[in-house]
Amino acid sequence: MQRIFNRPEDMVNEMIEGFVRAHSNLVARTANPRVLKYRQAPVKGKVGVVTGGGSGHKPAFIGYIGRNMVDAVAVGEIFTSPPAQMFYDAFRAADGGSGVACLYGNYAGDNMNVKMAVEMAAEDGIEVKTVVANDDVPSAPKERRDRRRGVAGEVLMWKVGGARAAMGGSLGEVIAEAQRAIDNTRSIGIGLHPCTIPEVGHANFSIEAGTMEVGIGHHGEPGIEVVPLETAGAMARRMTDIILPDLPFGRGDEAVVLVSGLGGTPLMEQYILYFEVEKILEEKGLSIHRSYVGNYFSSLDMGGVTLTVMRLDAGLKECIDHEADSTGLR
Amino acid sequence: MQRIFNRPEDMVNEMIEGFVRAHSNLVARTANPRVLKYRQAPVKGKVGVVTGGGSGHKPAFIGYIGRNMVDAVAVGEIFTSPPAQMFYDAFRAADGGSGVACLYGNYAGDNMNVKMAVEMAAEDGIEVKTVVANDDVPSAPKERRDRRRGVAGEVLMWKVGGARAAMGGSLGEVIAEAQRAIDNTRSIGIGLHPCTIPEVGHANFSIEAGTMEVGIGHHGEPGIEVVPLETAGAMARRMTDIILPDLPFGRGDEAVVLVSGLGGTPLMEQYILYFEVEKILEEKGLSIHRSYVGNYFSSLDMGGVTLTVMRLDAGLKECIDHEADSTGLR
Amino acid sequence: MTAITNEQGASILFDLIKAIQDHKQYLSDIDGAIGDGDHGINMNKGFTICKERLGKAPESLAHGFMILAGVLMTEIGGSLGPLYGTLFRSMAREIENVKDIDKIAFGRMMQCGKEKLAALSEARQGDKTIMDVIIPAERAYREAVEEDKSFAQCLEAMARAAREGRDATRDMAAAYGRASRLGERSRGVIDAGAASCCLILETMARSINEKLTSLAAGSNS
Amino acid sequence: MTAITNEQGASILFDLIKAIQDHKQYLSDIDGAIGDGDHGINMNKGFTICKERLGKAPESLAHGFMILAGVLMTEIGGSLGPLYGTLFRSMAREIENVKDIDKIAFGRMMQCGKEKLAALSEARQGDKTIMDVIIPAERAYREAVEEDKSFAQCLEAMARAAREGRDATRDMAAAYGRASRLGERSRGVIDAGAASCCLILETMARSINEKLTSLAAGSNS
Ligand SMILES: Nc1ncnc2c1ncn2[C@@H]1O[C@H](COP(=O)(O)OP(=O)(O)O)[C@@H](O)[C@H]1O
Ligand SMILES: Nc1ncnc2c1ncn2[C@@H]1O[C@H](COP(=O)(O)OP(=O)(O)O)[C@@H](O)[C@H]1O
Ligand SMILES: [Mg+2]
Ligand SMILES: [Mg+2]
Ligand SMILES: [Mg+2]
Ligand SMILES: [Mg+2]
Repeated sequence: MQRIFNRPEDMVNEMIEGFVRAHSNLVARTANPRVLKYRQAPVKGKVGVVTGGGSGHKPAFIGYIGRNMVDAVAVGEIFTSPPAQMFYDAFRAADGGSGVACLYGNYAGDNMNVKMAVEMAAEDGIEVKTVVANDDVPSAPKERRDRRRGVAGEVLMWKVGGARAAMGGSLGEVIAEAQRAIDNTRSIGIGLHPCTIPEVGHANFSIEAGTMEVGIGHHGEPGIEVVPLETAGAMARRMTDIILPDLPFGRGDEAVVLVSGLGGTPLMEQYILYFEVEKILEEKGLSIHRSYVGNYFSSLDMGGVTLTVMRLDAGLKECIDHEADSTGLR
Repeated sequence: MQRIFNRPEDMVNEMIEGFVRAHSNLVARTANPRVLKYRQAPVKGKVGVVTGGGSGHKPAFIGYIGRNMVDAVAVGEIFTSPPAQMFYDAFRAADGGSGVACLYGNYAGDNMNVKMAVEMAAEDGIEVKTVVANDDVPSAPKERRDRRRGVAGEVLMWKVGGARAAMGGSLGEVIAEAQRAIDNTRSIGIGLHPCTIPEVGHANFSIEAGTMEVGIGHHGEPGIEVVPLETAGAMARRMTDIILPDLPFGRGDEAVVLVSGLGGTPLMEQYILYFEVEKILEEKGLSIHRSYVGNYFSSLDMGGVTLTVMRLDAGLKECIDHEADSTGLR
Repeated sequence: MTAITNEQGASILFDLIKAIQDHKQYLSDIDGAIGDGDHGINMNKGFTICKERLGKAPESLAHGFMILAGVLMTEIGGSLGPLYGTLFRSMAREIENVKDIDKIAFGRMMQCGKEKLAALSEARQGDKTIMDVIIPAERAYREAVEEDKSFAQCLEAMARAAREGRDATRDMAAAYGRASRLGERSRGVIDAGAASCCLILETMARSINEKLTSLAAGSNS
Repeated sequence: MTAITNEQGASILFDLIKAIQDHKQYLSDIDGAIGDGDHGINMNKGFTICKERLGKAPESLAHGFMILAGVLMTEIGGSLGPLYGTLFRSMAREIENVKDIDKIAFGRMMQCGKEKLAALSEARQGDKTIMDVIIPAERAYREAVEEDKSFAQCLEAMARAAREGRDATRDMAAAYGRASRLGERSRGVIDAGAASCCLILETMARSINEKLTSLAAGSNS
């Protein structure tokens, strides 16, 4: 394992140390060493925006802490949901008296821990409402959308929720906006080579050279198909063919596009894929309002990409265009 | 090769296509398809800031095009200097009548092509002055600093030069500031696994598992030593031991720190290394004014990191703190 | 003997901790086959922290379970933390004010744990999770009580059902947790959570039975 | 015959292009040993674009060299583009207004090319670059002219010196280009640029000699 760390079990804590020190202008510690917050949080009167999840997805989740973005984040072990106590502490760090919107991804552990944390917060009189991202199309059929995972679409959900909260939206409004964000967002991943959890020391799944895994999850959850490795153009076609009909996106829709590398795939190749995606979206009559290309939501050192497309309406557009500042996204 | 592209020989052009389309709010094409410019360039009366080099280093070089940053970039083939004609076209795209500062890295090809381009521009009455970055300590002994390569320190040089130009500095002032930037900057890389040029199809050097290559270059140029893989703490110690005495940096110095991933190393690990570096710099009595952690200057899919430290004075600090906007750096 | 005191039960914690520590690699390996290979790491971490937290010894089984639950719920995360946290917390709550843990008290404890778990997890029998161990084990114990078996026999019935439940997960397709993403491909391997749950129940049964035996020997002599 | 016309020299370009295309893999392979393995790719790209640009045929050797230089300098980049671009451009300039290329004109062309290259490159003999071929080859040619050898013999002397220069790079440590980073480790392999330069000079010599022979045959008949 050609990696940089001291002891595998210290990686998350040391990453947090490095992050807080490098970005002390933007983020701050809280009493819980596994909960980080925006320096200015809690903002009195503003709805607090919270997320959290397992580590290994940098810049997600802490990289989205910032102005008009996420107020507090619960940081779990690598690929492991943070315990309820951490979510609860994040709620407290973010609560400015107007309630907290917890915008997180649909994973069993996160669901249970958030549920327990919400109950704990309720006992303290902190109102927490949740949106559970489920943008990953291949992870379940459309009829079982409730079982789909949350992937890179979460970044757009945070951007939207953070903006609505910053504009003074009520808890109900922030939740509704973030829910509409994710309801209008579809994603898919393609895996090119597996990732290795340093504490495990070897990849716990494999992708044979010359093949690619379509629909792979952010922790290496198996996709829907393993097919021979394709050109960028064919990959883009395959990805859009799966996600566009699912919403469905149609002629005239305004869209936000996010291509995210999974950690081991160079930015150059992400732009090449983006080019192919844009050509297809244009051909389908979508107009692209804004694009993001880069490692926005990664999976340790996994090779591959995710493609996320969001359909805009006036409210979502206002939120996406709202100025923001975090290390991961402006 | 588990990579995303169509034909290897089209990668650079398609990356440019993707980049220009994704960031049309910031960058624009020029008549030369291999030269991109800031949308607003040339700005009348402002010194134009130009750079260029081989591809494969994303976000370098085009990712640093932007407001108060680089005005135009010549984009070469992967790991291959752009021809003189491209540098010349970039000079023309950037020239607002006050001359052009060409801030680039010390590689034989770039040196020759820039030299020829500067002569071509002179024939047209465009004054071009150059600063050649040579921040990579391991690439030559101190007495032969003129032979050292330019690496991630170039990013700070562009930031400084771009800021000084934006503040209305004359060509002489911009050049002097950028030169001082690089004169006060030292870098070193450590390679963990090799990169593969898609057109070649296999890595043309190797780093044995369990070892690391100290002082590796941005194209896989051999380092000064291959040693057993170390902990993050020992790596940071080794890197700082080489670069700090070289300037030398000393107690009381204010510094900018840049940790850059080489493309295949996750951000999480870069923060872990940053933490170790910061501890050492503190122990040596340096105070850290600003830090950057991320894939700022990469080498295709190479595993590893570079560490760059810059010593600030009042002028450099003013430039580093000057507001800027590019896809790679704010 | 027909009961142990809550205080005597305290040492069960150390048996549980040792069992988990000894099976760390095994639990990770089976998780690796269809999950992400960290189940042993996660379990070991929680139980090892708990050991530090317990110090010399907890006051009672209830107290020990509460400390374990606290560690799992506040420091472990994942699915495991809330699931086992809830299990041990609800069991602790149920026997908190019980002095002697006899077969009835133990049965109430098991039932309460199982119910709280079911309320949290959504997974049902057949979904290839820890529910496939806890549900049949609790049922077997309850039936043994109804058949008026001895405490020791009830515990043995529980352990046997736990093992059967664990082994039955081999032929199931996972519907929850990471392994569920493999769908049909998840068949053929036992579930990691089922294995750890079985290990816990077996260890509890053995530990109590040992105590019952030595207490009996003590009172005989 | 003692000269070819500039027009007759035009076809040399196609011989050069074919030689490079045929040796693409070979040049990349030797670059791969101590450089980055793309020398054949780079050369092939430049010469192949040139072929398209030339169309049916250039007007003359000078014209052909100018087109080749233009492609190398505007489209190839790297070290190679400016180096070979400068070489061919300066050679073209030198014979631009010459009608017959005899051994004196060819010698002036070679000398001019070598000098312009030396002005650009900084590398000197012994640095394991194309200079290790061009310098001795040009010298050998010049000396052969001074010894009043025939054009054909001068060209053969040049080609021989080019090969010797190329082979001599095997024992050198690279001081320029990517291979220089290997320092002592770069010994033992010939330099890729030296190999391509030798190939170019050899091909030029052979191509002119063939023309001289067939012109002689033509005038004899
Ligand atoms: N919703 C659930 N209900 C019951 N058990 C579950 C559920 N989700 C997961 N599990 C159990 O958790 C085990 C995996 O635990 P572990 O590997 O520690 O966590 P993770 O899946 O986060 O890596 C599975 O084998 C399964 O038995
Ligand atoms: N400064 C220089 N002067 C002369 N020749 C050089 C110089 N730098 C490099 N070369 C030649 O260029 C060759 C490498 O060319 P090539 O592989 O095409 O470019 P790159 O090194 O950019 O990959 C070397 O083998 C060497 O002969
Ligand atoms: Mg896990
Ligand atoms: Mg090259
Ligand atoms: Mg697991
Ligand atoms: Mg080369």
